[in-house]
Amino acid sequence: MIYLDYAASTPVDPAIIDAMSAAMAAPGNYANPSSTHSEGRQSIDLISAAAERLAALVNTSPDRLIWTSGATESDNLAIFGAATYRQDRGRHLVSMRTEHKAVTDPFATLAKRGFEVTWVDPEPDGRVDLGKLESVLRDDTQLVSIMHVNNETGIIQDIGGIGALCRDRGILYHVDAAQSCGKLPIDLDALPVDLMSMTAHKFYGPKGTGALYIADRKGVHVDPMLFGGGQQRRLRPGTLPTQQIVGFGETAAIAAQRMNQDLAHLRALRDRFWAGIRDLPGLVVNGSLEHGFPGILNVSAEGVEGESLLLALEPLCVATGSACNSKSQEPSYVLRALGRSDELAQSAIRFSFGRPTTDAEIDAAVELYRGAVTRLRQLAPVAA
Amino acid sequence: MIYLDYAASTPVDPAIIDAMSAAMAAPGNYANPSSTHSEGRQSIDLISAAAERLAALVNTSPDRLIWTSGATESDNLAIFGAATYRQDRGRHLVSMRTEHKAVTDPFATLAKRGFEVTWVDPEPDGRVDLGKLESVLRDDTQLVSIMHVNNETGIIQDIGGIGALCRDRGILYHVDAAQSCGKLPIDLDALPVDLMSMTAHKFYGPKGTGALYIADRKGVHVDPMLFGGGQQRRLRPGTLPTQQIVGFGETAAIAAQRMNQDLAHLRALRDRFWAGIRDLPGLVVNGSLEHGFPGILNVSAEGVEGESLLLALEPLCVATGSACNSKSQEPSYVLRALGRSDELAQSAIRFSFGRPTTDAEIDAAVELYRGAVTRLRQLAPVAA
Amino acid sequence: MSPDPYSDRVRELFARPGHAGVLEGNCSAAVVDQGVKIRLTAHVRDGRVEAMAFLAYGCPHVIAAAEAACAELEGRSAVELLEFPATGLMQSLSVPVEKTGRILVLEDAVRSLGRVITEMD
Amino acid sequence: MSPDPYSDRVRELFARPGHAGVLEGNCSAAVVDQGVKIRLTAHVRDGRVEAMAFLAYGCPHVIAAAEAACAELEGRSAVELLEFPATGLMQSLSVPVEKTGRILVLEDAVRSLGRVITEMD
Ligand SMILES: Cc1ncc(COP(=O)(O)O)c(C=O)c1O
Ligand SMILES: Cc1ncc(COP(=O)(O)O)c(C=O)c1O
Repeated sequence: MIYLDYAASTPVDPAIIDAMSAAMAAPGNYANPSSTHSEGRQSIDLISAAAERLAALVNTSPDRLIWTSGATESDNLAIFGAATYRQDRGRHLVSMRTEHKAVTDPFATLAKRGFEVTWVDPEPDGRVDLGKLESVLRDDTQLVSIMHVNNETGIIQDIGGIGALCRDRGILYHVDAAQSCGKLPIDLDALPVDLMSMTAHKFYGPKGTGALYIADRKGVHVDPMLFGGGQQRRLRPGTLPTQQIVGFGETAAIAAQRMNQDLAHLRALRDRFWAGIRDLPGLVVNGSLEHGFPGILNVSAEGVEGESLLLALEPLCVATGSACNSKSQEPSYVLRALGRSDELAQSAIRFSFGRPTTDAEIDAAVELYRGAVTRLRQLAPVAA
Repeated sequence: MIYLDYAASTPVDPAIIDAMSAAMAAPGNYANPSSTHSEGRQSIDLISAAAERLAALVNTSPDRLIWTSGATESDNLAIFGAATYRQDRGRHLVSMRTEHKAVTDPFATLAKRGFEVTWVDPEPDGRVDLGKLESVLRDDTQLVSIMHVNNETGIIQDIGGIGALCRDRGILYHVDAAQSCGKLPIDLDALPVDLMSMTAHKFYGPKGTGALYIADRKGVHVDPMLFGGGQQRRLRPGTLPTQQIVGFGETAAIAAQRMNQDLAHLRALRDRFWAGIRDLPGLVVNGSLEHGFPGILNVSAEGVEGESLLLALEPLCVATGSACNSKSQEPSYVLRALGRSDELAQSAIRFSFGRPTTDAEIDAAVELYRGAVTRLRQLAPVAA
Repeated sequence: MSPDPYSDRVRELFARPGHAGVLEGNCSAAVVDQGVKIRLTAHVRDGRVEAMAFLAYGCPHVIAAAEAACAELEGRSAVELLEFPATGLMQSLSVPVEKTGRILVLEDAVRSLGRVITEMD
Repeated sequence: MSPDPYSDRVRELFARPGHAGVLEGNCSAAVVDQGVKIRLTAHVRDGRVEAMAFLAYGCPHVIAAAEAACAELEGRSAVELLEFPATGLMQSLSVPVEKTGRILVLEDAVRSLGRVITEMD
């Protein structure tokens, strides 16, 4: 097994597992953080410390963070919450079809509930053109949601530039940072971003724990989606899962320390991999090497069917389409939005690299990919 | 520290922590369960096995269970989801003011959105009178939500009887079983229950993982609250948190084995505690010993102020009101709904016992409680 | 760090309220308000409080404040009781704002006691 | 257990398709449909298929089915090709229902080849 699917999920760092175990078993730590007794306060302290660590990673203050069950919930809370909170001012929303389903589906649902959604078309490499974006912003636009790093192509959007356009017009800007949090520098104090979704399991933390950043700025607020005990200033009730949050905090602390080293490692891996396959004819990079996050390389191969390619690549674990819809047989809607033909989109493989990835794994992947593409092309009626 | 707050949360069994650790670190287990490759399928297998175990605990089939982030989310999904799914048939809903906030708050919110909510008054011990309930059911009633075991008083509702009334009339019945799942026998195959909320952290499992049971019956369905990747038949998207679900499964398996033993243990503890304090004058049991879950004993003491009582009881960790609102200074809304005066409600202490509780702890708690009540009464201007 | 809601001083006063009780005599005042009940009694000589005791039903801050007030006011004159401000106690005991009303009940009781003493003169 | 989407037999046929390639000769048929492309070629003697080969662009089930069909049909007559039902392959390879259409493309190609052979007679 060679795992090159780190954009889908990651192994949890042993230090993080230890911290989580202690948060579940050590006397006091397991108490309900809503309780007033000393044991409950001990749990709150663990949670506060985790908030400090995540806040430090993205340079904001801990009280700006709401804990959620993952980026899917953060995206939903941000989008539904901001849209309904501001619906009296206007009902126009802006996003892109290349966003994750956890963003496009809430917008599609809002469109059925009387909101108007404008989908901005991406440039061929997947980035948004700021001029095009500017041209669709209106007086009644309330929310723009455009992600940081795309989960399929790795393309990096200019969130500073997008945010500036929004802030000038009093429009809220939400960023799905599920794929960038802990991997690229993020300075929320400096960025014109109002809402940001994060999740731990994409950077060596536990699955099922996310956060939503809500800027401390007039007009920035979300209506809650869940109602219950008054936890988290009523924005997101439910017993706080101490061990999950402790794990997220530890994840953030490790990421803050390792970010530069991680990035250099990923860049070296990605370049080694690309150097190993680039001379194959008929390859198309989905996204761009220049503007892409180096942890992801998405490549289509002309004349090769995707599902067969995936099987021929075994024991390589990689993805076609994004993890969340890799079960469906349909070509990725993201790649189609980039203008790929069905056939080319079908042949796309997302290679994603991680901390544990080695040069030897890259070399083995190169060999497997070259072999599989060559063999399947020989097998196909119309050779490339 | 003597922890008698097991109704708020519980320590996680070491076997469960081990299973969760393995689900985060062992090769393959950490893969995204949405991925098609062998590693992803390994994660799905872990999740399926957990579903089997939880399903066995409550005697249903695994495909009837939706994973959530806890009972708060399960309650919200059940109530909002069923109310909106069936709103074209009618907009009348029924519940009780003694429910957890995760039930009363969604209903209060629905009341603001054009639904009509009838709150049935409890009998003095907290149970619902079936005749009274029947009298409020109407042709346009769509949903009844009445919990199994009350989190403050431990009172057990006759969910079979309530469900039968609902089923006769084609009304959906939702049960918040956060306090009973894994502690009392539940046979969903036999019970006329349509929706049931469960959570792991109340019976020695991890915090932040819950489930919603949805009966396989015509007309039983919920509209989703979150939108995104198509996980869980679109009812609840988001990357499934393998380690949390594995932990929940292990929790269920242990509970199934230990239930009778646990119940006998709790009954012995509760009886020992009550025998130790019952001769104090002016004590009032909130709930009832006869119809209560033996893991919870809620007692008010006339002439004693609750917050001072809590402090005087240190190092005993217990709750006033429910865990979720134990920070608020207001007397419990549940006890007020039972007809307690503010003063009597204020003095209520919820003692809740667990697997690790010992006779020695009970004896120490008896001594602390007797001492504290006696001292505070001596300190008060109007002696009892 | 999430703070302990009770300072060490509050815990100490609550645990060992040396002035709890009733002093026999005819100087006494009682106030019931805001869910708080306070009864103060005093030995008075030459218009000065020689000894003072309290009974209280209320939260730990109320009990601690009553104990602190008794200790502080022994030796004071009726006039000083009449002008007794609770602000000092609120600060020294770090009473949370939402409990201000309850400490004002204690202030009330002290002032009532002051009036009782004055009227007896 | 969540099943492997590919049976051992599909994996085996996909990994080692002994009939992959092109047989020189004039018996050939090609079909493109449903995103699947199949080309079949055969050596025919006395109206019987002596040898058969395939080229295919498609999912693993399509490739495995093409390989299995070639192996199965060697030695058969044109008539048998004309009546070739894909149902047997769908069963023996446990082809998921949603892929039925793709296997019918293979059936089409086999029948076309049968027609080509018949017309050549
Ligand atoms: C860009 C993006 N947004 C949202 C999500 C959803 O995150 P989660 O699995 O934490 O719900 C993912 C990952 O699946 C993602 O890649
Ligand atoms: C009866 C009841 N319902 C719901 C909840 C909420 O559960 P969770 O903490 O899993 O969100 C609790 C516990 O806090 C409870 O006791």
